[in-house]
Amino acid sequence: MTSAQAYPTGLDVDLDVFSGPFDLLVTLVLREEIDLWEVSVSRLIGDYVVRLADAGEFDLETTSQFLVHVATLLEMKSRLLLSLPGDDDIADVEAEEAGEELLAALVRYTQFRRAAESLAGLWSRHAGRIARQAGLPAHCSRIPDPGRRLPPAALAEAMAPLLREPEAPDSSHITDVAVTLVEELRRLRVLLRRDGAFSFQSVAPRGRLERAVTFFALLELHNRGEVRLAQRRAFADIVVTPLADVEAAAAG
Amino acid sequence: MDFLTRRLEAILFLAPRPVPAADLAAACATDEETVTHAAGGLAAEYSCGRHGVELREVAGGYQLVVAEDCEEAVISYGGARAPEDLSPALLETLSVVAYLQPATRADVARVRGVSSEWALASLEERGLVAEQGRAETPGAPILYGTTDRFLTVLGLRSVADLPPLDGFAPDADDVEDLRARLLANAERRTP
Amino acid sequence: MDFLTRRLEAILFLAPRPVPAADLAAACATDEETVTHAAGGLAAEYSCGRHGVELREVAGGYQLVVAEDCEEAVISYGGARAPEDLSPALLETLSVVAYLQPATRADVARVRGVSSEWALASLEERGLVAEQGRAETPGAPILYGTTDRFLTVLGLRSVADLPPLDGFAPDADDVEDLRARLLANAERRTP
Repeated sequence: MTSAQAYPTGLDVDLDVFSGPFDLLVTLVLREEIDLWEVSVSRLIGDYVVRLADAGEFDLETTSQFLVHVATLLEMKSRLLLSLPGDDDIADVEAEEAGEELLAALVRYTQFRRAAESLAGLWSRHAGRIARQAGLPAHCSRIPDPGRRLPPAALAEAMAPLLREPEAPDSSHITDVAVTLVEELRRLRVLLRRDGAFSFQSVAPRGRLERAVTFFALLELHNRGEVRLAQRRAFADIVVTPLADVEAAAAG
Repeated sequence: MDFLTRRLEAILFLAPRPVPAADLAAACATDEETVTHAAGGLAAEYSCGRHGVELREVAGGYQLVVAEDCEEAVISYGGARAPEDLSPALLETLSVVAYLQPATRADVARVRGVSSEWALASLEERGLVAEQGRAETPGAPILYGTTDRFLTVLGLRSVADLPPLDGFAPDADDVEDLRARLLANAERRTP
Repeated sequence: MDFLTRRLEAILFLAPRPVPAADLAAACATDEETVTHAAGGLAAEYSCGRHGVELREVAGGYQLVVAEDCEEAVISYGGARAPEDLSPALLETLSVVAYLQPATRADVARVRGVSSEWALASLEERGLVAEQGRAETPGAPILYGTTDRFLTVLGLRSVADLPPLDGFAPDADDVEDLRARLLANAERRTP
């Protein structure tokens, strides 16, 4: 197994809190070994775009994987910013109608967080107490009857997973991308030919991951000089114009 | 020290974990009441400051532990290590399991808002939580509960000795603060 | 009981084997003569028939051992203990110790990729692994190996009879190869 296979996104990142393969960063964040607050997602994306430009070639599979991971990080981070636990899709939650429900969840979470602090207090007082650890002297402990003996083969079996070479990190818990970048590029090009200009809101799918793919496809079209992107102010809708139209207007 | 007390002392001296009165009674061929009475005498003998070890009641049993002021010598002899501290994520997960037990993975995730699979596995590896069968709901998810080791390291006699969860409920002011934060966030989300 | 005596008592309470006077002196930051004197007082306290344990001066140092007339109770307690079911984590830890022995706590943790403190303690408590001295490396970490009880529980005559691992035979030369392979795999699994 090559290292490229082990880390399909093939991207090393260098942040204040972490330096190493990007997949590993995602894994560590999911395991809560790295605090997500400390991870600058915008810098991750910036680095990646620079890397893409340097590479001179566009690997769709790698980029799709990267998008999925970044989307996961963003989703987790937005949950954190909201201090909002729950399985609901944030994008679909209307603040008004879900408000009380969210508040209840938040109150409950706060209660358990405080309980955890009190457990930490008990831990610091008692966990260090030292008791005897050694087993009973041999002549005092029970000899198991042969029927309950541990089969020696069980030891070799328990070692087997440690002897196997590890597989690539598991990302099965990350939602599968419903659309691929290639499909999305194709769809947008059809829309551009048919409608000319359109707005991002009018063509973007509902799911946040799919929206991210659409957005990335737009950036890709922009990079290739096929469209112009315009936005009146931050967070406003994005207007997409085919560059052919822009040029025609300039010429006319 | 009478014979029963001496036998209790011998068992507690060698046992690597807290020993319930019932086990002591069985080992000494007597009843629990007699054991509890004798253990009282032992507790007086091994009360604070008299010996290098102390008798404490924890995790549903009796246990001899090194007196606090003697810990340094024991550690410098190299015979003991304190367990590694728990991260906030692990403590949170542990408290959810402790108060809601038996609790499923989903119960923990619902309170914490993040998948707590790794945290649960890590607590299991540390012997603080353990599987306690499966729920009789679709998918038969694993039920988790705390272990005797959990009680031992937190110095609790039983789960009933946990500080009451109600005591940690946010009061009306806290709830208003939370509501205000939530609204502020909601507004920021809408362009 | 003075402070030094109490500290000696604490160390002897914890140590599963005789402790040389020199080690006691080092742990209590004093000299051997002072320790020998204090140990005399401890021996008087723990002389025949007074407690459930007795202080013996044996080859290699001092040791607290169960009083003869209390042994039966300890054996009866030991016979009543829970059966030998091992969780996957314990089984994995036991295998690592068995095939790599002698192994330090750090060895086990590195190979498994998780802190194995509790797993080792739990195996030690079951009498399946035990301290086998100290490594001659900085910090002189404890070396663990399997016990006679381990052999009995598995029905093996000696450690050489452990089932062969895929591509390895449990002899001295292969242990280093095995260790290297396990560490290489572990490193690829975790940072």
